[in-house]
Amino acid sequence: MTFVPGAAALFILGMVAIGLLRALRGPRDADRLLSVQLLGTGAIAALLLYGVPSGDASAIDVALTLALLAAFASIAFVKAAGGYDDEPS
Amino acid sequence: MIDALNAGIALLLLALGAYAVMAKDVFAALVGYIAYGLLLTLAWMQLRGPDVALTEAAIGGGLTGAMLIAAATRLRDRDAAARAPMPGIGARVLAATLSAVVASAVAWSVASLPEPAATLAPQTLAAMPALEVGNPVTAVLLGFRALDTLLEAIVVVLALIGVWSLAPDKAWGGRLGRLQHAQPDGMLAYAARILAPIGIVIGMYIFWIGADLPGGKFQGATLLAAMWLLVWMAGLTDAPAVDRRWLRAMLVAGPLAFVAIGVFGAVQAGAFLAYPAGLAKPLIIVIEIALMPTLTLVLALVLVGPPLREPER
Amino acid sequence: MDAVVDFMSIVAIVAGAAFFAAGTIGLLRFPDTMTRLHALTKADNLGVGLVILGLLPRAGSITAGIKLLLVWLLVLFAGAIVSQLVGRVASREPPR
Amino acid sequence: MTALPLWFALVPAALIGVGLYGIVVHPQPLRKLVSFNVVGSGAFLLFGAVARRGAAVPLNGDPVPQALLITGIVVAFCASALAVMLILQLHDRSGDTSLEPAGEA
Repeated sequence: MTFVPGAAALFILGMVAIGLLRALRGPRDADRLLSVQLLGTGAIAALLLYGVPSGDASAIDVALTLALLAAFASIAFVKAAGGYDDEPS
Repeated sequence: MIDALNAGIALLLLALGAYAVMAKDVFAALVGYIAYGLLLTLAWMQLRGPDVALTEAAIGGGLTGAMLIAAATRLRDRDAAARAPMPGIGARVLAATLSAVVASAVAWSVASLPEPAATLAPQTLAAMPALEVGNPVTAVLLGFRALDTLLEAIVVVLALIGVWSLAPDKAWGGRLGRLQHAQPDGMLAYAARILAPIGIVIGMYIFWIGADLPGGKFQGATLLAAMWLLVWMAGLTDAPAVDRRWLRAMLVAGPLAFVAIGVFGAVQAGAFLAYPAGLAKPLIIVIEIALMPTLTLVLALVLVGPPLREPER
Repeated sequence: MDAVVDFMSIVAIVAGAAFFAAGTIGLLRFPDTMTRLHALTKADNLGVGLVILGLLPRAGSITAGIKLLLVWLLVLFAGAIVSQLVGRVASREPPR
Repeated sequence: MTALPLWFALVPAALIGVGLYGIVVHPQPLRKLVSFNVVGSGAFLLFGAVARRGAAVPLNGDPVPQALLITGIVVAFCASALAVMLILQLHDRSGDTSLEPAGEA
């Protein structure tokens, strides 16, 4: 019963890896950032699909850490790009 | 399937590493490097190092990416060095050849590692009952190689002192970093208000389980530091002034407590950092708790930077 | 009963993987940043959500199940924040 | 069980080579820093592969290199942060981050 999750992990990882082509092409910084965001969620999914069925409890803790910091790079980007200062409120 | 996953992760790592080095655009290269950091976390899980994977997830997946992106966005367009020409084709071929030679030498030395593999795992396991911790990595960090951990705690404080030493003279004594503009009811403040409490709980949890399961002070401190940085970036709090006494006390408290326990061991058990019988676990917990604030502060403040504002009167 | 749960779990995981495929295709094929953002959030919300739903019966303990749900909530929240913030930056520049 | 995962032994060697090339050819310090980190993580991965190789029942890897890796990653991060701050200071004071002596850049 670990075949389907394992295959799904492989499939998702392959998919988000293809999504990284967007990082190659851009054209904007924001587009590049989106592909990494997708890779981050894909990594979380793959990690869980691989770790949970095999009973590896630490996989969930690693996924928790990744999920908690998933928005971090994007927030730093928005702050640094000055997209936040003149936000209409 | 494990082989396919291993091969996929490894080849993707190589592709992303190469992209991070070769990409034309600086920002694209950094994005490649962040993706590379995320993949490293998966690689550590595949190599069965969950403690290392947690560290990489917290540092490589969060702090490093934020640091590099913030730096690149500040340098962008104004940085003449980015437009400086690469060395000529001859020099590049020479560099590539040299790098290939080094890589081959490394690969060759890996291929000729002794069989059976040298390992300290049985010795670690044999000695773990005396330390009363269930996580072998924690046992190594605070038991057999505690000296490394002590020196590391001192080195990271030195790195922070190095960052602070870049302060302009007139800003010495002022608050660290730049003032963060933000709206108290904006999006970012909302994110920080929701995420920070959850993150602090998760950080403490990862710290606490470290004695018996993968986790520990480094991973926990990184998460706490990330949460403080989030609150700081959102403008909900400001960085402390560099000359605050509590700040300096907390920075040296961890290493000092560590050294004190080491000296205590020298007196009681005959060697620096030796734990007297029966006291191992309490002393390890004291060290972990003492190091936690130091590590959190250092990891957060090296990203905030040196004091850049004049002291308030 | 177990067979039913197993079947549902597999269906959810496969559906989750399909949303990742959709997210990737959207990210590559959509014409501008805003629409790409739209594609991305589907993979974030539903892809991870369905995968976690499929994994819940295999979690082994209540604590692990709660942590899995927390992972999903965090991913949801991060996705929402990122799309707001990145969308704001993208909307200030002329589309390319 | 203790067989060295081949992929995680050869790829790190290649990463070290690629990163080394980047350190040599990039004129921009920030790029050099990223390349340097690629070399570093290649070395870390190699170390991790060796740790995996030293697995002994019931452990999945040799805990000694794994513990050293954790301290290594934290120290590498702090060193990188210091380097980034130096680069930013160079930029703030001289207007760019060129490493060429003034007048030749």
